[in-house]
Amino acid sequence: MTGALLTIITDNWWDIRDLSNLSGAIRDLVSDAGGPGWLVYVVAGLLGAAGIVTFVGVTAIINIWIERRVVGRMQSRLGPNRPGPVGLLQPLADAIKLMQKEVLQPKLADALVFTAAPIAFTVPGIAVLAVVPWGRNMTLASLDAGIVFIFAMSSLAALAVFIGGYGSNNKYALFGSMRVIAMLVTYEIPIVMSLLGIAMFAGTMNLDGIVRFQEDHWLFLIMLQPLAFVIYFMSSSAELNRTPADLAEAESEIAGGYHVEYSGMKFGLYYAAELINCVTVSAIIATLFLGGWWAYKLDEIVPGWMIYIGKVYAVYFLFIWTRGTLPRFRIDQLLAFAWKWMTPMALVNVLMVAAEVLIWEETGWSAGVLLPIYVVLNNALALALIVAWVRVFAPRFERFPDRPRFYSTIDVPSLPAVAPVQPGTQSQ
Amino acid sequence: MPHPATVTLPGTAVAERLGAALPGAVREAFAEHVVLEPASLFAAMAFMRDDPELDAKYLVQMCSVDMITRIDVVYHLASLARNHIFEVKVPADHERPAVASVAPLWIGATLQEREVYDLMGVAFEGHPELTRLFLWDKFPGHPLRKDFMSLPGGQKSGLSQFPKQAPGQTGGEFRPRDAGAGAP
Amino acid sequence: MIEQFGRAGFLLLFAVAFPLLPIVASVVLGVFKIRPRKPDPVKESIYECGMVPIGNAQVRYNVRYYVFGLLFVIFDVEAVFLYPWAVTYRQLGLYAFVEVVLFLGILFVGYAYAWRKGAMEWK
Amino acid sequence: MPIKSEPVEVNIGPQHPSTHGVFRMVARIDGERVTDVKMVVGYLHRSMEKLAEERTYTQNIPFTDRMDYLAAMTGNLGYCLSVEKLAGIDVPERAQYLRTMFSELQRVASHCMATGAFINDCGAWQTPVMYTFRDREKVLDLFEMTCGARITTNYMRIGGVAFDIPDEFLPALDWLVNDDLPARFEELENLIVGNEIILMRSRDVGVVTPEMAINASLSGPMLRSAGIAWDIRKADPYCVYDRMNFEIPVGYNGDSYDRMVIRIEEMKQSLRIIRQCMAELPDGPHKVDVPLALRPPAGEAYSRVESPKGELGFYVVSDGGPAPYRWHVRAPSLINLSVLPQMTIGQSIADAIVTLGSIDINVGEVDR
Repeated sequence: MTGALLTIITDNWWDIRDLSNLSGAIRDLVSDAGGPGWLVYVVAGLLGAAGIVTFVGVTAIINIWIERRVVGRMQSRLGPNRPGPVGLLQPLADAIKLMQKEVLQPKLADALVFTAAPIAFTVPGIAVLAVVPWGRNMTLASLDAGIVFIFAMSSLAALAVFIGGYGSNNKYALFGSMRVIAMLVTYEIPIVMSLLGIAMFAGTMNLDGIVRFQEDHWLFLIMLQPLAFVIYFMSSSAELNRTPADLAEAESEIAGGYHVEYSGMKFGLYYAAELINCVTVSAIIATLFLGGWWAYKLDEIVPGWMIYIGKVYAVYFLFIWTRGTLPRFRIDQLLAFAWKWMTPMALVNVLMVAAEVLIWEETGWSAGVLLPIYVVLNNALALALIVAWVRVFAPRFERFPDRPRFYSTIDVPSLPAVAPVQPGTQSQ
Repeated sequence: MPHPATVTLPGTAVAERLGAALPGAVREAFAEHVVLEPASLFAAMAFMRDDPELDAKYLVQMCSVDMITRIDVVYHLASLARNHIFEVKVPADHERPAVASVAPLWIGATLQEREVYDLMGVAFEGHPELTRLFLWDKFPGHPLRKDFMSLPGGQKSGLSQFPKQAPGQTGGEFRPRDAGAGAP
Repeated sequence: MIEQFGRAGFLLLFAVAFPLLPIVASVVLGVFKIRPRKPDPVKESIYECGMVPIGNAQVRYNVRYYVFGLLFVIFDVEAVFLYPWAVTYRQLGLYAFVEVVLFLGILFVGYAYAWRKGAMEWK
Repeated sequence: MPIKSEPVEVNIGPQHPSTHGVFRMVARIDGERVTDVKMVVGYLHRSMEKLAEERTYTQNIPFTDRMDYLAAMTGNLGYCLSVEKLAGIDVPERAQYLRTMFSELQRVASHCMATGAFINDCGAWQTPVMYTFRDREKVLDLFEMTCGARITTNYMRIGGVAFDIPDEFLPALDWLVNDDLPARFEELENLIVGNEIILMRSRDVGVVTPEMAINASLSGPMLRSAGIAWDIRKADPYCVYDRMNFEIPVGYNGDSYDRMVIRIEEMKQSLRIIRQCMAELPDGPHKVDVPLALRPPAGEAYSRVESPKGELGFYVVSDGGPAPYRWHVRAPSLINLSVLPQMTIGQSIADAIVTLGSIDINVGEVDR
């Protein structure tokens, strides 16, 4: 049995086009050897799961290096470069350091919750990857409720952050976890609404089906749904606690927020899980908006899973880029942004798509004619809505000129004779 | 010179203006500064702040000087609009220094008065929150006073009043760290 | 269908094992005294910028977003209704479109009311 | 509808990423709103005013480095000016120009630091800080070239400056002032000045009215942001500022954003001054001989300079001895802090941090 397994792996190692061939061969081996049906199922499932977890582990390690190097380059500095060639061993050094560190746990913290939170934070990010197609026939669990599964899983991470922060019994962590919940209840809505249009176009919530739709119609859904992409990207960066919206950890305000009390490997898990969650969201975006493993004719030459991972990292680069560039919102501004822009825009997007799909179905015109029109229409609409919002609803910064006035001599305006006296404001 | 520098008002001029409005507020007037009566400090300061000619809306700084027999609280007042500056001094008793607080007149005086209280021990009556600014709340003495090194109790620095320190172990003189072995 | 969920379950097992592994490894290192464990009261106290914390952190916190919570429930339930509709929309046709326009219209009135009432401000 | 709940009292500082040193702010917070603020300072108190009473006038110069350690040159200069005023010492022309030049370079360095740290307090993940630090390092390189130290320069002396500039200094300065820094400032402005998030975060945050600014003795960018064109370099010129051609940037509504933009504009004006100094730099001695144990006549003097933080004043009382009888520093950072409660109460905790960042305190100077 083991010998046969080895033979299969050695015989098929070159078959990188489609890793499911390998898995299928092993499955065949088990069923040929007279294994019962459940064993075949378990073996296949475990193989797939092991493959995904390996990817996640490698990603978590590589991303530490990537993120630090890329942001370092953006900040005109080097980033880690001492351990190993160009600092490649930095993640390893980090891991060893974190493992060796003394684990500090505040006495007043709730021990069970305190330990469970980083684990619970890591799980959803990995579990979501079960439904994404890694290549043709390379989906671990091709769920018909795939999108709903993604929502269900990804909001769990916020709850883990909340219990960890609240269980730390620390005030900064309290602020952080309260902010997380506020952001969760606000950003869940644009996230859920923005993907409705995709489900409508594809007619399914199955992620395989969505990729197949993009393949069949020869376009990426980002062209058809630019508004949804913008909304989803922004909301998920809020859900991920990445920089324009990293209010939950906000190290300049609340000194690290929910993970302020964590140290050692528990902190390491938070750190790794943040990167894993980021890759997971990138994977979802790559699947839903960028065609997954399909890339016009390219997927006939290059293995689909390679294209897919390339797209995932392209989206991940966008996340790093925003992180390296933008300052942070204030919580009320962020929430107002979600309620007053993203939610109505997502609703408008749903109605727009509903009308478009209705026309498509009722007239029976071919997709080849309609879809290019829709692409142009939707892009124009997205642009118009963004510009209109900026013009109408955005705070009017033009109230005051940006540039200061210049004086070449001193000039003090004559102030009222009695200046305001405010005694005792310090000890109210 | 294209820009006229700040005019330093002579103390006599200030005293003249002040004395006309508040007789008895000025104790002495010098060329550099004017010395006020402590009793009428607040009224004099309020007058100088709101007077259109002196126009001392800006409290440049305040500090205190230990003059052995008394403690002088020094105020530098300025008018930004007229670009002049002048100096006002108020003597306070050396043992129990206390003058009126000007914090109700200038917000900027709140922290500076706390500093003066902390380091020189001048109690400002009417200050909203007169606590130590820099030093520990139970620190003995006020270090900027010239007699700080000869606090009551015979100790040189007053540090012996800290807990956990035996009397005689602290002193003003410098000792090498391992004085036991080689030093005489 | 349940077969597919079962496969997701396999990944869930791995996903739980993945974070447990380093935690266990860290504990093992602690057992072998590679990782130090020298507790003292200061280390076990709560970080509050180096000062002794004032009061307890598990207080009745003033959540400013309880109105958001209500809105969230409304909108999320709405989204749950919309997803099955979205998937079968192609089969249902014009009727479903009119239905959903009515549905969203009612919802939008409530949304506009909430906006007008200032429910979307973090006060 | 007011909501009642337990307020949380939380220490912000001394070990906090954005208190710029060991400054502590005890805030009572209701939800996210700050309802009361108490400032606690003194963690860095080194009792310099007492120490100075037992050292000679020359020995006191290094203390002024350690006060505002981000702007050591202006600290040196302010102290030396006060002693010169007390002792009636005339400083040679070349030294005057060098002093002006170096205090403007120091202003660039300090404002770089202030701007970067401010953006960091707004939540940018280190990028603007790295950009401004890179520029600051170039200025510090020039300091190192001249006096061997980067931060605590100890460069000014009573009666002049410690060293004359080396030969390679002026070309390096020329490159920095004419080629490099203007381009860098433009880059910085493109990055932050028009950024909507920065505008949202800092507009109308931490507002000081002109009345409050004068009443609270604010100075420097704090005062100028409130719309008051007041600058010691113009109002009470020292060194050769009266010959320089420059302008005072003044804000409109006294908020954090105005303070940040004013700092950037001041850096550009500083470059203007440095260019003029370079063009007019005369030859001659760089200092006059002053006895090491200087004994100024008994008396007192108050002199002030415009440090990057504001009006830095030195009040020196002499009893005719070799050491100052009393030495008081008007620390702009401390006095600028006195409006912090008025500025932050009622804001959210995030705004309070931005406000504190925009004041640009230096704890070394607050505590002295």
